[in-house]
Amino acid sequence: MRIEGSFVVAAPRERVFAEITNPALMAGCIPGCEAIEVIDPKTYRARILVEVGPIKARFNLVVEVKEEVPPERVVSITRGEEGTRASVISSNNELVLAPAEGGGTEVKYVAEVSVTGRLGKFGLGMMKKKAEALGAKFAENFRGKIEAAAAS
Amino acid sequence: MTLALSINGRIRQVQAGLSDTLLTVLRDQLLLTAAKRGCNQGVCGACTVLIDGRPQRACLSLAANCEGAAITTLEGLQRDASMARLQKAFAATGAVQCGFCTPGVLVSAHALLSHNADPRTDEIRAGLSGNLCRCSGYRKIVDAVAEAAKEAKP
Amino acid sequence: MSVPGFHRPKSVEDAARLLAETDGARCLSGGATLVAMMNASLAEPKAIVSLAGIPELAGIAELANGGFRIGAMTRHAATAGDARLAGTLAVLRDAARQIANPVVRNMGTIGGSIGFADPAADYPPALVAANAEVEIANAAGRRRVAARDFFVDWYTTACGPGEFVTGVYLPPPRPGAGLYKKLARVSGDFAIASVALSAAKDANGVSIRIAVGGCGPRPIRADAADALLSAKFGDAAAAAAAGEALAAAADPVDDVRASAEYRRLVIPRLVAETVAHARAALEAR
Amino acid sequence: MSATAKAVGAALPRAEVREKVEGRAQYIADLYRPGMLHGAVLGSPHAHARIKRYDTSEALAVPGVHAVLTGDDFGDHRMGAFVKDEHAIAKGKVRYVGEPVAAVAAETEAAAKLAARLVSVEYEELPAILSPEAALAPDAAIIHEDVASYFKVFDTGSTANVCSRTSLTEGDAAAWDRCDVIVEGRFATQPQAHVSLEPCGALAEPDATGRVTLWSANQSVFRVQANVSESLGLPMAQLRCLTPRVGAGFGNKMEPHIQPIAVKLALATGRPVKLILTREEDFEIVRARHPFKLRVRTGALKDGTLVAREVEVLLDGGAYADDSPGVLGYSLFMSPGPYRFRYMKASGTLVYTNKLRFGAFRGFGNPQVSFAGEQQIDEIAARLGLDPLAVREKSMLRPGDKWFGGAEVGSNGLEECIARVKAASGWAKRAELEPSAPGRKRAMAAACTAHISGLLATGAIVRMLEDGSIVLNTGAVDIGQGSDTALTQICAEALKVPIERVRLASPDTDGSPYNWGTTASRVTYTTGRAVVAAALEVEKQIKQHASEMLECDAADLELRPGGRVGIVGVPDKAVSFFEVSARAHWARGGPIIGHNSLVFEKPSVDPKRAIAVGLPFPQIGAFAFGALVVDIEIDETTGKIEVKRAWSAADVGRAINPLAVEGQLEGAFVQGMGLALNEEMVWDGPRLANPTLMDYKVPTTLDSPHEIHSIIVEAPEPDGPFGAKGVGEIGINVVPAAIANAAAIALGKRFNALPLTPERVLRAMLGK
Repeated sequence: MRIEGSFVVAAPRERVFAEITNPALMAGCIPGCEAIEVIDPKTYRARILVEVGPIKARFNLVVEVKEEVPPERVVSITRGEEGTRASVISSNNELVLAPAEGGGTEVKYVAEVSVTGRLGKFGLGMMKKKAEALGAKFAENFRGKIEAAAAS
Repeated sequence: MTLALSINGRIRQVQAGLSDTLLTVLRDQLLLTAAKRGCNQGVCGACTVLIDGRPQRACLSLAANCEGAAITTLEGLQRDASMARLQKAFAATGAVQCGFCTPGVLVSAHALLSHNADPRTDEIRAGLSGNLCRCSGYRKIVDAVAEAAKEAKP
Repeated sequence: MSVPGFHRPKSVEDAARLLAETDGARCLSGGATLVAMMNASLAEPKAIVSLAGIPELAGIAELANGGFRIGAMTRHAATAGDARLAGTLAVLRDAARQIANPVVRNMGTIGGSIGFADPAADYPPALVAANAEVEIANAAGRRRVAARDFFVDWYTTACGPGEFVTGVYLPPPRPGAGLYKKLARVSGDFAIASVALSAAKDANGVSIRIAVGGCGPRPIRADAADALLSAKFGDAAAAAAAGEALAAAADPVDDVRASAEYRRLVIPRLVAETVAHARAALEAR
Repeated sequence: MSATAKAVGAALPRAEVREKVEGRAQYIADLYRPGMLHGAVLGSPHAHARIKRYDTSEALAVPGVHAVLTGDDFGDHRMGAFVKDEHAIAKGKVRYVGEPVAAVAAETEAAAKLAARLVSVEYEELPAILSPEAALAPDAAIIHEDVASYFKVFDTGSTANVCSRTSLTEGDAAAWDRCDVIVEGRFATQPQAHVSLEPCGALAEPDATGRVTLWSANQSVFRVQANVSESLGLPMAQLRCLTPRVGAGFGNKMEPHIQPIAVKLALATGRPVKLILTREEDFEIVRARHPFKLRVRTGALKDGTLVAREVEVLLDGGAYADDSPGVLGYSLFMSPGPYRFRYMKASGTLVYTNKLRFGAFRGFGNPQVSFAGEQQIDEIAARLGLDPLAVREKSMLRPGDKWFGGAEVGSNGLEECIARVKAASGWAKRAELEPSAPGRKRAMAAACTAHISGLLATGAIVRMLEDGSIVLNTGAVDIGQGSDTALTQICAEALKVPIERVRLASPDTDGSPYNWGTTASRVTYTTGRAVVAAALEVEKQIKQHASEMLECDAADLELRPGGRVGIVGVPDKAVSFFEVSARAHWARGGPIIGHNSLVFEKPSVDPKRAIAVGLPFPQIGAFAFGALVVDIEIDETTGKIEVKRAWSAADVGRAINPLAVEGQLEGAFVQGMGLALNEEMVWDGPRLANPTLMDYKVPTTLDSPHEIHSIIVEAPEPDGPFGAKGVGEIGINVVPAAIANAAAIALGKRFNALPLTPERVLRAMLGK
């Protein structure tokens, strides 16, 4: 399952890069993120609640940053499971920050997500549709936070 | 948790948790195995039984929700004249191959004939469109239902 | 002595209270959707609130103003078979008739179906075309939401936590036609794309409502499309323009049933065909 | 049935139909044993990964768990029909998403499933190979590193990710120079799921000595015995394999599924263990029809005479060989279709990928190659302005012709098949067909096919009981196609007894004669011959007894209907089987038993006529023939194709039971319609995206035409039982091709890929 999208933030790349690698801020942007914990500079643990219709899935994830090329690129791998390993999720993520006209930054994200277990079998269609919505929500939250901070 | 269900005209005591379906209870506890599990998602029709006279999916009916309902399985229709005509016609026209879909098809056909005694071919096909069969190509099944309906005419 | 966690309240208020107070409780109407998800361990409710014991939720009642109230527990088979849903309301009957198959239509309910809100399901576009309203209950009381606002996103409706659908309100049927055209891979499958259309015809002309299903997070409608069709009903160019407007408003996805691109391609063609059939039905009256 | 009524040729109801219509028939999931535990498996989340280590502690802690098994509990034994490349459970490596990695036996199904999820496995991920092209790339990861060392039953030519390659060539390539018209094209078909309505399952029960009785959904108790013993390293005699009623197979139960794991769980717990796959596991774990990529070239003279054809195929075999080498070989063997070609070259490669194994499915490669070949004949006819069936009649194989490669063709009723479908469909006036509504296009088209019925080994034992009634034991599993009834009719006919006097013993590896399997349309022909031969031995013993009882020469005796034997021409000089059997049991000779064993021995290829490389089966034959006409309509708004009518004729040599023959042709047509119009297993990266019946849809009553006319043609096969040949698969082979031909006529567009979804058809119509 491939999830991709892009959005523009009215803030310079360096600023966006700093925030995107700041777990506390990210926690507030990722929809359904209930907790984020830094294990080491390259590894975070996150608990995310995903609701798709009547399905409630609480994922315990470990995010490992594989590559960081400030201010333009972050590559990470997410591993995790849900409930008593009812579903297992793994995803290879890439964030690319490109300068947008007017001094803003275009954030492009691509995630190659593999879900097995109950959600993988039955919920794949629903998950894919929900994932796109989650991506859009993340963009909205993230832009809101950055632009608010820039304005103040 | 013990539950009293009316099955084929008799009250049967069964154990059921919140997520146990009628199909599981029928098959694993009461050993009434005519209703089959082909998909457990309400698509294939092999688990069709009558609940208060209407054909429904046993796999999508929670046992807990069946309290007070009259449940009839193929095993409970052995002495029913209309079912006897269907069984005879299914045997004679070659409408049964592997037989895994047959119980569900017979229950749906029985319900169809109970409210439309003389259905046209297209009505039979519409009435059975919720029962998958992978062996027959459906034609002999539809012919058998028409045959049984013809037999019923005075 | 029922199963622990299984509740069968006698009133909407009791049901609402139970849903609000019981952790992990879920509403059970016909079971066609919820139990399928429980079997797939996609939903694991700790408690179930069955609506089967609430008399007011069953059946289709004619209202004083000539419209109808369809109780949330009304099975698709009953809606499909109710001849009173005529004229412009026939769109709902035509949709109910094409849901899944006869056996599932004996189980599935209108409340359960629209509560789950799969946009490829048959009721959402039909209710929008019928200009229906959905009644939602919670512990505090009830409210009504227009169908076009009830469906919010993929599997997401205006119902908040602890809220559930108690019924659907239909305006009085107006003379005219109502039809639902469904394109699916095989009979009984969810729609690749569908068009729901109601056409009221009276002395001073025709008034059309049209909605497209299966091509976005919720039923697709466009004021421009309704206006175009109402103004020049029967004019091929108007129908084509309306189709393009709806295709532009659509937000289809690639899934196992078809590609987004095909859905965009087929929407104007389905709209044109549905309008032609509706015109023929109107002329036949 | 009265004593005189015929058995063979009678449209009798199925022997076991009573229990099926009363809901008493017992399938694998309906069996319960005292002390029975429930099994469950954990599927691999990765398509390609090494297994580093297991942690079963959490799983073992689940209440009610009796055993948790992983690859470490299984020896390094491998099974496989053609290439022994498969363990009973993933061991050392996982090769497709969903592949069983761990197995659990517990008191309840819920506990077993929970525990299976809690087995934690540490993997080292490897690059996933998800297409044949990726598998053939020079730097591709190798799926079976030690493929060279695997035991192989024929010269497969396995190397790197190539599992096997085959080629068959006959005639002189110079024939191309004589062609006036040559059509060439690339074609692709899609993976199709069997969707036998019964998911796979097994129930294994050990006895005190460790011997295991195994019931399972299968198409051959002997293949189950062989696969389980090979994959667990058990002597075959330690396994007794039985069959309950089987809820259809179509090929997905011919080779093993969950049996080896069920047996290992039973041995580990000392308890009966029942393991029934969910529908979703059946989609993800077992097997499916091979997607083919084909390049085909066909050349003809301007009068339509077919001259030359070259076929090249590339097969995605999935993670394990299974029956794939057979499918590759058989598809090439059938790729000319039932026609004379002066030059014919068919070659192909089968590659491993990290998807579930592809294996036997009704047609066994024939539908795939026919989708290309039968369209090219229509293309030639169109270019030459000739009637497509006339072009086929001009070049069709005639009685006495050999098959491609030189195999002997016994009887050939193709000409009558074509004539009958032409007449029944009103073929001559097909241009006058009117669409049933505006906005629709209508067309009629045709295709022809052949299929084999004879291969490998079988046997039959016919025993006369004390009262003169008969017990027939053949070891052939009835998966719903009606072999129990057909074989009983053959035996009753051979001994001239009413069918009720013959009982068929259920297949049992302890007592039944060997039978390779219910597959390749072979049981009526191959096993039927053994039944006739075994019955003949019984007849000889009866006549020996009667000659002594009636004091006459055995040669003067004849069997008489109803279980009697008498002197020819002397109506009242006769004795009953009861009297003969009583004498045999109590006085002379001993109980009467007839037995026959045979293997199909006719060579597939004549080395003087053809060059074969890597042919996986040296001896197949007994050809049945078929012709199909379809009448379709295309909705111009959506591109959706609807099949209105179909006429399917098949030369089955002799219809042992006409009802069953019609059932095979009608069922095969609708299953072929699913393959043609909408069925497709879709992958989302390494995962199967539609492993449920909500997302993988098969035709319902409303998607299938009521007018499917099955037409029985009988050109008796010289050594067939009463002339009979096979019919199980022939009815599916050219359904996609015929529908594609009709779509091409209706729209003037050729379709080179399946399925013909509304999307694909509308794009072609709009040139998008």
